Amino acid sequence: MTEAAANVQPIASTETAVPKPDTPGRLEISREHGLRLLHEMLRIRRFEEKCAELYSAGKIRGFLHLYIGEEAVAVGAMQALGREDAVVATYREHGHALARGVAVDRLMAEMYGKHQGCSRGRGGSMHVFDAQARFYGGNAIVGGGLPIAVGLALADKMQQRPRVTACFFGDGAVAEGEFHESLNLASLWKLPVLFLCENNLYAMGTRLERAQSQTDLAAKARSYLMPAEPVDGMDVLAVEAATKRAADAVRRGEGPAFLEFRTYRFRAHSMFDAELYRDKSEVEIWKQRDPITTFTSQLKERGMATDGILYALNMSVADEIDVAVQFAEAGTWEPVDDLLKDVYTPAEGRPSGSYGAA
Amino acid sequence: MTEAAANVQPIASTETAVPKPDTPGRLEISREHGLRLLHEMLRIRRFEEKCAELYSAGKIRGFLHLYIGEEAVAVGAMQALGREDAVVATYREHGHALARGVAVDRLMAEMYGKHQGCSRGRGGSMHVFDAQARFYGGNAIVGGGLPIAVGLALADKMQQRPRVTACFFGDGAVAEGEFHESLNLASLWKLPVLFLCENNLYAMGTRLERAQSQTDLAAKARSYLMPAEPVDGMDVLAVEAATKRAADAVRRGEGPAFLEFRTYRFRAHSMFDAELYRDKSEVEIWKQRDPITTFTSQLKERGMATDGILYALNMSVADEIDVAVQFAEAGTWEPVDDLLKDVYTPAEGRPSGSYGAA
Amino acid sequence: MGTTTYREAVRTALTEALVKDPRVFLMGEDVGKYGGSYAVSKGLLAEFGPERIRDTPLSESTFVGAGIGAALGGMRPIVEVMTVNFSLLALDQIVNNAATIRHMSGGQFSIPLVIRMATGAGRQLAAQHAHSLEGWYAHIPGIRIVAPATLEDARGMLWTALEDPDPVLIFEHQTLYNMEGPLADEAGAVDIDHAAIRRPGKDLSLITYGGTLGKTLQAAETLASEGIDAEVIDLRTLRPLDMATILDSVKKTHRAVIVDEGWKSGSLSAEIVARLVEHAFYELDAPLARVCSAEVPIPYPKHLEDAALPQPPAIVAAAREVVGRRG
Amino acid sequence: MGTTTYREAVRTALTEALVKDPRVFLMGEDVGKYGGSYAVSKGLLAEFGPERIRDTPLSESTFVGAGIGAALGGMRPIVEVMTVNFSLLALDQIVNNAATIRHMSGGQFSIPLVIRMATGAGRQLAAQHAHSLEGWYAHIPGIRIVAPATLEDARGMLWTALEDPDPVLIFEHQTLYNMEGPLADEAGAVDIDHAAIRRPGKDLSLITYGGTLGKTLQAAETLASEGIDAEVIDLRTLRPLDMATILDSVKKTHRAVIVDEGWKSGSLSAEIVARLVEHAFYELDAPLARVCSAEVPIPYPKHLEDAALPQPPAIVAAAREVVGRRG
Ligand SMILES: Cc1ncc(C[n+]2csc(CCOP(=O)(O)OP(=O)(O)O)c2C)c(N)n1
Ligand SMILES: Cc1ncc(C[n+]2csc(CCOP(=O)(O)OP(=O)(O)O)c2C)c(N)n1
Ligand SMILES: [Mg+2]
Ligand SMILES: [Mg+2]
Repeated sequence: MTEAAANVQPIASTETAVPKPDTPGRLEISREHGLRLLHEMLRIRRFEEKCAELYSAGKIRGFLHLYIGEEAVAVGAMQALGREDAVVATYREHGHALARGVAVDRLMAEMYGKHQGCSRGRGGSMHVFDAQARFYGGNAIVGGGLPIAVGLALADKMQQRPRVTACFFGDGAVAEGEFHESLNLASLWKLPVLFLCENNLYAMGTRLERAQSQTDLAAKARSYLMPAEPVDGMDVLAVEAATKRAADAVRRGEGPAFLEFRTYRFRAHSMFDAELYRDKSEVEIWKQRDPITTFTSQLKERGMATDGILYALNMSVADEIDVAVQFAEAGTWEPVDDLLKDVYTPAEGRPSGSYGAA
Repeated sequence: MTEAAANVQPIASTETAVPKPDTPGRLEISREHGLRLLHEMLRIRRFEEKCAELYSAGKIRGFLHLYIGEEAVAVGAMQALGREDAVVATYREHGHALARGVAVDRLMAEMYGKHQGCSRGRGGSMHVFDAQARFYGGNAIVGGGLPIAVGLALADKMQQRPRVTACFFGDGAVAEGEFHESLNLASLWKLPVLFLCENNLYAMGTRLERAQSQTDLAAKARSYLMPAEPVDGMDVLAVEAATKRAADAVRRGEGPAFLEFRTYRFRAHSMFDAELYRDKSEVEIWKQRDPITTFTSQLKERGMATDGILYALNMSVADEIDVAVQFAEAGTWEPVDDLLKDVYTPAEGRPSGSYGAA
Repeated sequence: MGTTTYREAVRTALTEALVKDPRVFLMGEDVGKYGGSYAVSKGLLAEFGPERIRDTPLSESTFVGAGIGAALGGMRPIVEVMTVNFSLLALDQIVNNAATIRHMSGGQFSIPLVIRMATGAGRQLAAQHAHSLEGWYAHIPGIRIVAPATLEDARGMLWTALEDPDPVLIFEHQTLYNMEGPLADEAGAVDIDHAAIRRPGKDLSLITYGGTLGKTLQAAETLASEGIDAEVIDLRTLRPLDMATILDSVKKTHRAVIVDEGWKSGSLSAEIVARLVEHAFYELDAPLARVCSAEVPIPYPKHLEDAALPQPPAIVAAAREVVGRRG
Repeated sequence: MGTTTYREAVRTALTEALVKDPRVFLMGEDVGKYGGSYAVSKGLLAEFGPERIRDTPLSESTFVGAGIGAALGGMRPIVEVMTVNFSLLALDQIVNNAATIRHMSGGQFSIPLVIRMATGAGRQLAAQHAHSLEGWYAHIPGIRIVAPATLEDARGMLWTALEDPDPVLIFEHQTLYNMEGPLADEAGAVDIDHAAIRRPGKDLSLITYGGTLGKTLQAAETLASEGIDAEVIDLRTLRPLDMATILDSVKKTHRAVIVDEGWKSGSLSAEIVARLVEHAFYELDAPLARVCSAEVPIPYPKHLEDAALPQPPAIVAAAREVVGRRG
């Protein structure tokens, strides 16, 4: 493992990407921080490219939604969170899980449905959970995670814990009633929720303007009297800076905040999608803004990365993914006899007997 | 019946209440029209006062939600609708039903649950339906009527009928997810819906500012790029003028519109409400703006009403309500044997046999 | 031994929970300033303040989901959904999250959430306010369903439900709130694992719960006057069913009638019949019978509402039939 | 007699309806540009245009409610809710409005609405995407529930549903879309009032529908090889149940197993058991048995999903037990 790679902490450090006032959008970062961000994006990219392969090979089944193209969002945003914070995500959550520090081998085992997976294999791609990382799914019902995030934040507020709950969801979710109810409740009760909308322009095959009368999603969020701003979701530093600003405000008790990350998914919605709804040329245009290649160039320009370092980084990521695949392959299936396990909490966790047993 | 009363048409005429540019808020109306509006408000008031009595007498049961204090909204707004238009209302809908032209005797019979009621007695106070008046309920699920109104408007648009669907709902409904979904869909598809919000400041015991982060409800509606304005809901002429303007735009194909009528309910939420949540003094202040007394004074000031005319009007209304009560009293109970009737459409309405019966 | 009402018993239970456990809070529409739509939580806002007695906006899906989140975050929320009728708006959160997250996460997260709601018909509230869906909810694995039918249970089930690490839905029949009777001053938490025999008998088993317990006991008295000795079982918990108690009774009586306010087709009564057939077929001396609601949206007028719901005469008639008497 | 798939059969039915009746339109998430999440409506947007093939925003409650409104307004909407899992968000509209308005309005308004949705497990989609709730929906009076299990029914039930003046929910099992087979070129609308005998037999009745019909027929073949002659009934319509066909069969065979992908407790299978007990108790020579899904949120891995769902070996085993053979 290279030095740079060894330093990467899945859970964010506290360094801030400060916007340089005279060159807006051009943020000062340390070399170490820059390489960390790149590394994290690369891990997600390679992890998912491998997943696509494994899907074709029949190792991964069910629905598989790739995040490729959107890595800057999860990686940038996670920099604003500390270990105590919580994350709620969607079915397109491999990137969030990795950036949040869910172990890559356990994540891969989950993709396989192996017992060693982070959700014991029960959830698969759409239902990544990790108590240690305070990662609360992995929710396959569009919009379904928002109320849960509101509740997690309510618990924090009632217990006076200075935590933030980051809730990721897509542009499609904005149309659901729960979006409206959740933003209102969070704003009304001034709960520490970061609403992080990943606007990749499409909900499956439905383009934003065919789903929303108002396509300016930040304006929509502002109608709850919640601070909201659009952010370039293809620029990891812009994402990081905006999320830190918003998270700081939330942590100061100013109530929830909303960010709209403008991004794009390079791949199909899922492995079953024929992509009838968009032109290849549109995809190509967005690919020019690939968050990994553009950020790599930036690091090079800034003299923070050399071809050697980049090579090493790529190799270490490839190794890590290989090891994860080996871990998953070596994993075991949960015994069929355990099928009914954990539908309810086992006896030792159940009512204690402070009431008289009949 | 007096001359004035005899002229009253339950379904709106086409006269417009034109705003006089130099005296904003002071609208020109004909004497006949003014008396018609007053008459309609009075009918609602007396009808409901009678209902409250009948409730105490045990003639009406279940939930009873009175509209007293809010009459200017239903009466003013209905002036903008023609016979072909549709109305969707809530459980607090006696006023809308009467202003829309649902026969007062059949409405009273419905309150009793008699077979002669407009919903055959099955619905009671909360479920007034009348096909002839295109009155689609009477919905006791808060927010539940909005999607139905959207669908009615969609049917009109698809069939190129220049109709409007007026959808009444309370400030409480604005918090429900269906509000958000329905306003978005109507705006996105430019459907001819009039969203008419009756903001009486309370949803049961929950005051607006304890339910909404943004209490400016028109601003909220505008976030769907829908024209929206607040209107003095205690002023029948203001309601009429605003609704006509909005309805005209909707009818011209400009898509939906939203109006927030600021009003107040003088009575408890229902007959079971102890009104712990508001001060009597607040109610008293609003009562000074009673839409009936203020409009009566206006008519007098304008020389359009004399004590004699008002006396006659009141007498005719009282008579009408008495007759309605007699009708309800004389009504019969639906035979118990018909309990299962109309759960499904009877055989003659069912699939015709264009497919082979087995 | 004081006298109390079902409403007061629930309120006492809420008060106790709020006092005993700082993680407990009550959240729902009009639970605070209004005092609860059934006046159950009257006075609690004054006693515990707005942090712990939380009026929510009308947004069933979100405040139920927020209950799930708060439970995940270490609280012990009691979410009041005013009535079961409105809970349909929150069903996705209940089925897809509350009932599912524990299993789907491989046992990492439990959701100690209590959801209370009023259920049932009988007050002429018409079709949209008269559902009895607790038996329907009992179809869902991952949640527990309880239905207090007595003052003891109204008083005692809440705390046990709060101790449960998994979601518990408590269905309070809206006709019971005014039920008055004696309740031991020291009444407290009760077991929620077992059904109760409310009246022992030997000729047949009348199996019921919640709002129809009273009617069933009434029917049992009528039957007794005719020389038919009915055992009345109050299920108390609808999921999981306490089959041991049911089977013991039926193995003794060899005959049963199930009384359930749900619409007959697909009601909980069907499940009980199916289980008796599966586990006690050769014990049965007669077909099992069901007395349920007519399959119709509940109408407003009293005579039609009465006709739509299970009533003592229908229970008596079904019981007579099952024991082979023709009235 | 050409060869077709279930998917194409549904598409042909949609096309026919759109051609034959100008009031018909299709509305739902991704039915248009995307071509339908199961590719059912692929090509329809190009053929019929965006007025009649309407992509909706993600807003299940509202577009289902809008379907109700459009039906009231004289249209014949076909609303596609992508899968039953998401229909929970629209349940209030279905239960409180679609199923209720006709009765509640005293018969003034019918709601000729068709709602289609994919249902069932079997594709490793895990807990939130694997519900089989059609039997649960069958509890609700005022709606009709159908479950096409064959190409003929996939092709033919839609038109009949559209002719029905009341709401009809069509549940298409997601594992069936690729099912291929012959279908008469002139295949068209089919009756939706009756169950069908898919395999006549005399030793016991296997009663099923939808996604488990194939598995049940498979089990019947295995049983046949053991000398057990099973009759297989495809319910086709889950509400109202065609009890006449079921009773006729059971009166002949005196034994029955019900196969249902719903979770066992409170599934449709329970209702069928209950009705058989009520109407044919003295005809039964053995306890009735049920083969249903395990009561667990459906897990992702194939071996666990398979274990959770009804499978031919379990059907065979239950059948053997019911006819008194121990394998
Ligand atoms: C309530 C619900 N309706 C429909 C679906 C099917 N579905 C899965 S993903 C998706 C699109 C969501 O789009 P968006 O929120 O923008 O997220 P993205 O996939 O673009 O990340 C849809 C319609 C679902 N999972 N849940
Ligand atoms: C979905 C739903 N939740 C809760 C209720 C109980 N409820 C009936 S009326 C009401 C208040 C509604 O307030 P608003 O919309 O402002 O109408 P208003 O009564 O003031 O006219 C509530 C909470 C309901 N009927 N439906
Ligand atoms: Mg998207
Ligand atoms: Mg209000």
